[in-house]
Amino acid sequence: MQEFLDIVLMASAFDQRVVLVFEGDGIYALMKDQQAEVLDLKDNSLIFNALSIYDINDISVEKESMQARSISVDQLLIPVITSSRHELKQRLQLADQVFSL
Amino acid sequence: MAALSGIERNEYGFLKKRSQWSEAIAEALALSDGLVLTAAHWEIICFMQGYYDDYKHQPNARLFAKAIKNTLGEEKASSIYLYTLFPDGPLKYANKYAGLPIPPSCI
Amino acid sequence: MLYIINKNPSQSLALKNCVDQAIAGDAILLIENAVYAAINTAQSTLLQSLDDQVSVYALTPDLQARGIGLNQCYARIEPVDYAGFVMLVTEHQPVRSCF
Amino acid sequence: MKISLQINASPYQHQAADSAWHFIQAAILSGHDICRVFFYHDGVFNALRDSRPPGDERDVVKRWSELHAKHGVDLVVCVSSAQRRGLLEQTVAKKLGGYQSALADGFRIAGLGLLMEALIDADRHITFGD
Repeated sequence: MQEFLDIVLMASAFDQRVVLVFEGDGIYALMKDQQAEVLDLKDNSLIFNALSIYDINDISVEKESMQARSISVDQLLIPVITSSRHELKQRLQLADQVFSL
Repeated sequence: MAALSGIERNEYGFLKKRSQWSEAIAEALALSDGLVLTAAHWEIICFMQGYYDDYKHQPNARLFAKAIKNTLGEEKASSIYLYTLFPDGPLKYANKYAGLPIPPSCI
Repeated sequence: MLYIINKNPSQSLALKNCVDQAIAGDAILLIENAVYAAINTAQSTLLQSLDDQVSVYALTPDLQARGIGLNQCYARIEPVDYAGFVMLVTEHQPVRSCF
Repeated sequence: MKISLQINASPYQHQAADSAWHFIQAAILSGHDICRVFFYHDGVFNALRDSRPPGDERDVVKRWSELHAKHGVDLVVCVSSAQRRGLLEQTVAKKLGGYQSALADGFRIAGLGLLMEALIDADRHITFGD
């Protein structure tokens, strides 16, 4: 996750327009109140709060995945846009490069 | 240097434990590198500590510049400005005096 | 979009997610352990729910290496070799590797 | 067409390095330009100079070195991924005269900037591994 986010941040540092999409179990990465330190891990979730200072504000979650997991946006760390699978697909289609994790 | 005695440091001279950090330690670390810390240095050092506390993340040089630009302003993010303050590497030495780990890209 | 899938559906939901998302004109390429999904079995209904306008390819060397004959595969599976893989990459934009 | 690749998995454990290598052979044969292979995550283990697989098996590391020697493909190992995994053991690296010594012939160590450069420059970027 940390190394994946490094790619996301670097893309912004190279002035690329970044669109972040969370779908499927990926949504769990955005859950609030993660306490990684109980496993002696660094809390990588906090870096999501830094996205805005790197001008990464286009962050979407997939509506169907949210519903299937009974997660609402107020349980997430950061403000996100909720979009349907179909809308997100259309946006990804326009990307020059797509990275998945 | 008396101030630094009893302070655990790694092979790069960085503090091993942030809990041992203090402003006096930062000044002593800088002095041993031949640097006297001014308000301008402190602005960057404090930015570094705040960034780390908020995000538990260490930026690389490019991200560091972008983060400074978007928080402290464009002129503070210029290489000329930052290298005037920390001639041997702004990212590395701002982290060092902040008592933070050495950023992976600075080894 | 070209989806590259490298995991068996029992290891990862990647193929299922692609099947849900893919639209006419998209292509799915099964490589590595994902070629097991090409086998036509009574249990594997995943590819049956896929839009007819989406092409599904499987990498022949990965099928062969696992002892899977084309006669065991779904009729809609189109075999490609590495040259075909390269061709698919050049013909589709964007390309997405899903895990 | 300019194609760059990214390899995210270690050799022998995952098929990624094999798939990528076969893909590259076919791409070069078809006249495409493989402008860079970027080794990220556990993919950095593809560059281990001291890797010695049994003689009757493919030698993944050597294959990369030969690809560089024959076609000049730029093989870039991510510095932070490598450091995290001990590929650039400090004291050894210093003693032998720099990081380069830990890497097999043809590989070079660099930052994520080179991945970004490839992403921007290449027509297609293909990821292998997890």
